[in-house]
Amino acid sequence: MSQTVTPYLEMSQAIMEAGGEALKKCYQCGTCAGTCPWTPITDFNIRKLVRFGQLGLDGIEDFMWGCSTCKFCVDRCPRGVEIIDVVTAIRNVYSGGGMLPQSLRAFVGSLSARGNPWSGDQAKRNDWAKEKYPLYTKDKEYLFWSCCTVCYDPRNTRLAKATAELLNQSGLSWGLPSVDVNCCGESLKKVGDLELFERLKNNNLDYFKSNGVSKIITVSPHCLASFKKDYGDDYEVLHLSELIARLVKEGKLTPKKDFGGVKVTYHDPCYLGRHSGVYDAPRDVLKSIAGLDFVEMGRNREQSMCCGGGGGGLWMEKLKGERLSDLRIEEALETGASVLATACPYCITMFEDSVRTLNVDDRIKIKDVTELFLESLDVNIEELMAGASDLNFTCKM
Amino acid sequence: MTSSFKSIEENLKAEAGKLLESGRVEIVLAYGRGYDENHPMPFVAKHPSDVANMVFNEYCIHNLARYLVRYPRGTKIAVAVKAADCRAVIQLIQEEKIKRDDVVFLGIPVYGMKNPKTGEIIDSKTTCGMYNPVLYDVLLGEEVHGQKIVSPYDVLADYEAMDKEARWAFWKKEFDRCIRCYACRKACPMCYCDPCFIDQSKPRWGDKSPQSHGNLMYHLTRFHHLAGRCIDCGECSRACPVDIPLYLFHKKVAKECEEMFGQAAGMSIDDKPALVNFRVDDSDKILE
Amino acid sequence: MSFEPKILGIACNWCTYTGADLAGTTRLEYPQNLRVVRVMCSSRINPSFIFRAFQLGADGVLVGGCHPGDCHYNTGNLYARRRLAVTRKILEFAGIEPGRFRVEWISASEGNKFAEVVTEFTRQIKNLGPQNKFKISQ
Amino acid sequence: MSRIGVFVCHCGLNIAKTVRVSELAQFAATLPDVVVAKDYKFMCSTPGQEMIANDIKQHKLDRIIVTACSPLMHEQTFRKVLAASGLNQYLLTIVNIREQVSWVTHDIEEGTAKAKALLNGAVYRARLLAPLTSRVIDVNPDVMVIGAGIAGIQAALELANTGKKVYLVEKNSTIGGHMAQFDKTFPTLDCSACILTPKMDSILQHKNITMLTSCEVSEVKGFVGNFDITIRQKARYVDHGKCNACLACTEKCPGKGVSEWDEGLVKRKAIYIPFPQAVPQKPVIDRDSCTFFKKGKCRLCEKVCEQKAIDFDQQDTFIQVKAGAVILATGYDLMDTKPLIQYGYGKYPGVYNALEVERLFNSAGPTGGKVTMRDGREPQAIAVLHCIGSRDKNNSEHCSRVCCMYSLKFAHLFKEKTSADVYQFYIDMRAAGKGYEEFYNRIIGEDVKFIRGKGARVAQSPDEEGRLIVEAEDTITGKFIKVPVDMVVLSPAMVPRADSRDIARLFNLSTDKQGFFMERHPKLAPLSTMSEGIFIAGVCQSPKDIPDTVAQANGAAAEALTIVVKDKMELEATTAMVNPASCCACQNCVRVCPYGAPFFNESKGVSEINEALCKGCGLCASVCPSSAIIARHFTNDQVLAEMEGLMEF
Repeated sequence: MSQTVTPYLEMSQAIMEAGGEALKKCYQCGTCAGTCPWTPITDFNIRKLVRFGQLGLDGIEDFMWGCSTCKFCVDRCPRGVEIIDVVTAIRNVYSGGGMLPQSLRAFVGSLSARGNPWSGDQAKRNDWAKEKYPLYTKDKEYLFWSCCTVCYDPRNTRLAKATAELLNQSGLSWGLPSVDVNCCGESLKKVGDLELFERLKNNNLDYFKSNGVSKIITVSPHCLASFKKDYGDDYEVLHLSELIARLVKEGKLTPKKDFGGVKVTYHDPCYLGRHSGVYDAPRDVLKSIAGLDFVEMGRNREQSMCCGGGGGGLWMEKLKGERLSDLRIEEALETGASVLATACPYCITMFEDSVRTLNVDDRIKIKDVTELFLESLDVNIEELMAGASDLNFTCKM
Repeated sequence: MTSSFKSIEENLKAEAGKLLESGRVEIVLAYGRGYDENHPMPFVAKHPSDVANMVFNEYCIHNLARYLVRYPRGTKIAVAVKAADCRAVIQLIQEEKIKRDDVVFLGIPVYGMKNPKTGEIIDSKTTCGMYNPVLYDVLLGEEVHGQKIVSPYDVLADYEAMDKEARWAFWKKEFDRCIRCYACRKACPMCYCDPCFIDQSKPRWGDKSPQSHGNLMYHLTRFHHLAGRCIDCGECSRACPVDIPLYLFHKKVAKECEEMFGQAAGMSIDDKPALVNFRVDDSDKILE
Repeated sequence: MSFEPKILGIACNWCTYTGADLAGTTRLEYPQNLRVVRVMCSSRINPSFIFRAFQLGADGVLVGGCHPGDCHYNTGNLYARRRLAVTRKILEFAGIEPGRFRVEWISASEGNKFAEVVTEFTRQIKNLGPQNKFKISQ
Repeated sequence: MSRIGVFVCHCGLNIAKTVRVSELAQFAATLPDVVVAKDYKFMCSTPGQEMIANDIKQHKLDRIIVTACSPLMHEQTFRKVLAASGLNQYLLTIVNIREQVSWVTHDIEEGTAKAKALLNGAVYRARLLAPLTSRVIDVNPDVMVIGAGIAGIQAALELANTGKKVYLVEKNSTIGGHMAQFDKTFPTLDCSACILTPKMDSILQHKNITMLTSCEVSEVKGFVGNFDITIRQKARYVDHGKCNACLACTEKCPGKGVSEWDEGLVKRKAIYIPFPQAVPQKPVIDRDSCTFFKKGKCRLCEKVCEQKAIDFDQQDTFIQVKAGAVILATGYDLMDTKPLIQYGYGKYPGVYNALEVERLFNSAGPTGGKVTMRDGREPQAIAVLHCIGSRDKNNSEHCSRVCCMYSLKFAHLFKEKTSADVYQFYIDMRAAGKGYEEFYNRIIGEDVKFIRGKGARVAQSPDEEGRLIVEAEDTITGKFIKVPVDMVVLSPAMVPRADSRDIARLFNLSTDKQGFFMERHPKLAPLSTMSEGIFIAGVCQSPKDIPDTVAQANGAAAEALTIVVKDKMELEATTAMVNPASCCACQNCVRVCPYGAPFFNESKGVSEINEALCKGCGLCASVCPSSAIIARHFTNDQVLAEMEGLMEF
């Protein structure tokens, strides 16, 4: 690549029109790159990406896919640049010209054909429920939005079942969405396909409006952030951990089983913590379980390290040594915990991968807060979880 | 009615006589015989002998507080005050028009007063609806308890529910009927300005002739001048020859002031009138 | 020709009027329907001015003063806040759309806020259309 | 009938570009009572002013309307023109068709239409203008300076040298401010004490200066030329009259308090002087760390003091001071960097902020000038992080201007006093003052490593005990850089004093978003404020270095002098008066006036207004129900007339 470049301002104009307006506020101070968890371990450099965007320089395509939208840089940017919107805009402008990486082609194709990223059959969306749980109707109070990942990915169907069971136990009136809904589109938008995102969003909005949905519970922080930010503000959206924390405080749900001193540490998913500001609810749920010895990791709450799954990262190949989830597992092991709890299906998937590739799956288990809470309610887990597996789609074993 | 009008009349005479004899007060403001039984009139007793022709019945609706400001400052006056009138006197004390120790409150707990014009019972629809005086030196009867307490602002509900155009039409029709006789200003104990702003010509706030925009300026500005001061005694509406329901607008302004500033007019002598006072943390919401 | 409202602005000399000047020196653009009367303090505004303004045919009245606590005369705007709030309630009860009378705290350094408020208020008055309730028709 | 002259200004193209000025003048000529209507290129120029003066004489005009820029710009200029041509200066109205018309629209139709409406309103108002005579009051010749840092000291000396009496009020127990804490000053590396203590000493010796240390302003009354300020003298429990500064008490005292002067790096006695060259060099007792006040026994200092100067039951006293002008020079604090968890200030002992490092360098400081860390080690590698909290939307949006330069000074001093490697993490090196760039080159020459990238995180080094790692992106190479160091120095944002908003409220000033005092005009009047007679100097107005602060201090002293040098002063005549015939004795005016100007005359039974105290806000006029109060120049009928004129078109 020759060392001489000329500014190609039409490109930077296109990026700004696609939502990257804020990139002109950046004065290249380097805080974002200094904060970004990817800079130390990959050649991705967010500041350079924004710089290329400012002048529309070519060569941007090589490293525009390294961002997992963990929002660390946005929180620290002294100019208040919405860097994630810039990354999304750049990807929108460039992915139009067929620059989509190989691993994301299947992801986008499945979403546009089947409405979910896992090439799962649309009709089989609720099969995990085996008709045990009610569908949402107008008279019900809560819609439990089952995210595609917990519907199709075998490992994550455990989350769907655990959530459904908890909602039953809590006595709230709730229901599942019908099969003609599709993915909330959060990752798709961050990958840059804004047009397809609009189509998916409007389909969901039609479902919400025709069924009089007002209160939504999500198990995935990605759906939570997407509904709150892009679906208008006439829906009250809660993450499941917030609901459980409230129910525990109101005494409607109380853990019974004593965990006998098992050491558990908690990983704040970026979309639950930094994007949605929910830090304490999952911790309160864990601390409400007797015999659970809770320990914090070094980088927690606002400084939590990203698992790498956001912004399409779940569907992208990462070279060995360039995976944040591996680093996070090592950090968890250092605390001496035997269980790494988190509250997001993407993180569960990434960590289950890393635990196996580092083959430490015997020293640390990956559990969602919902699963742990369900175990504390002495519900017959095996019978409930029949059919789910420990491995998820992307497992390399 | 716990103590009858008659017994109140007796107590009134007795008290007035005692006060005049002891020289504690120079005059006593009460009610005297009008041209017939149903139309008593305000009455000023200067000597113990005048006390005889005092009277008290269900038609003694006048608010005697308005006469307090017509005497030179510092004259010792006893005044017969019903619940609403008593709040008017307190408001005058707040505004330092009269001093607390120059006034003797002859409190009259009462209900079932009748409007001499229409004969109807006067209740919280056109007045503050209180039965017992807030403050008194002598109580001329037993306190009234057990009566139904109705908020004086309930009557506003359907006017507030009206849509703007209808409400404007209603008030335009009402204000157009005003003949600018200023009886309402005369009847009001709080309206002691002489000359009133509307009488002035430099500046000419509003036309003097009784047509719509002159009337509008007069009434709206008067409503503002009484904001936080009107004690909802209803005298202005009863005094109006063309029966304009002024009490409605006064009630609305009084209700808003109570909500915004957390203080009703004339309830305690150490309050400061709402519109010459402020709280640093008054919320800006009141301006939205 | 679309309806061009006449809006009366009453601005306090120390804050809002200076803010308006700042909007000028920074060349911000805003619609020209506003005609400003300069007074020394927002507390100088007599409620009857507002009633008279509507009688003179103003389609909207915008009052500008210093932020509470910033008043050049310490407590002027704190009294004004209460008096103008009562004025608003009287206008509303009499039947004037509440959107026609607006009070804004704009400081001397908020030139852009002044421009935004004027633009937004002009648009709001345009939607409400001409005010001919209080208006004295010659 | 009045004879009005209308003069429309082109202001070059500023107005003429979007307002048809000649059409405006012709329109003015058609309005009733307008006798003369002209337009001219520059009304505020001398020929413009002469045109008005001639027309007044020639056409016997008795009202003048100048249609040009904002009254806040040239109302005074044109008032003087009227006064010079024998017309009362208040018979003038300014129509603002530049800032509020021509500069805010591009549509010449719209601009001209609005200008006509504004002009019409002005004519209605001009007809009702009344001549007013401005009042003259005597001026108190003394000046009060609040804050005795370098700004306050400089201003006080300048004023005192002109023979004026100065009251210098300082909250701390010594004068000197932050500058006295420094060891060296950039760019000349002058020793701070060498250039400051002589000035502090001349303050002490100066017969015209009354030094009021450990004092705070508690109340401000009055107005320009006649301020009446109450000063609270905080109890020092030592009678400075008797004390001869032998300082024996400070040796004996067992009390242990955190030394604020040394930024908490070291303890100090309960009875103490902050630093050896403190002025006044007399100790004060700190209640919180004095064992007598805490447990009721000890009183060692009392026993030791031959002068019997210790007085434990001393109370706060109040001093009443009259002054003609006030200069605020209250200085700044450094932002508390603890909330920025990524830098670990307060968590890692190796992280220091700038003032702590200044004390480390200072020979009178906690380490006697030796650079040793909290754990006693001498650092081998030091990182200085710029822009911590500055230029940052989430904290202080402004650039604090001096951190680049003092960070370079630190680098030099570190290189001189230790053998450490020094790294500077910066975004832009701002060295714009006289001799600053040369200083920057000198520091580069001293082998200081510059990394262009804002410090992102300070973490503990996982392998080496007690060492820190500074993480950042070296934006020049685009590499993520981890620099192992022993000591991290943060250059935090300069922010106003914590109580700057209360002082602003006391003196009726407004502050900007951060809390710095607002000047009357950022370019043309940076030292005066919206409150007449109150001036500001130094960092309390916005961050700046010592040379600019001293320049501002001299400027503020000069501006204060313009007031106190005259013994008489002309006050605005736009005060209020009561028309006794209409007054209904409701006393609303007496209740609302913030200055207590109206009072109730019991004998006459009406209110009256003391015009010396009245500031002309008009609040009493609007609360008066019978409109008995006339707010001169803004009377009810003048405002109503202007409104009518504005709404006519």
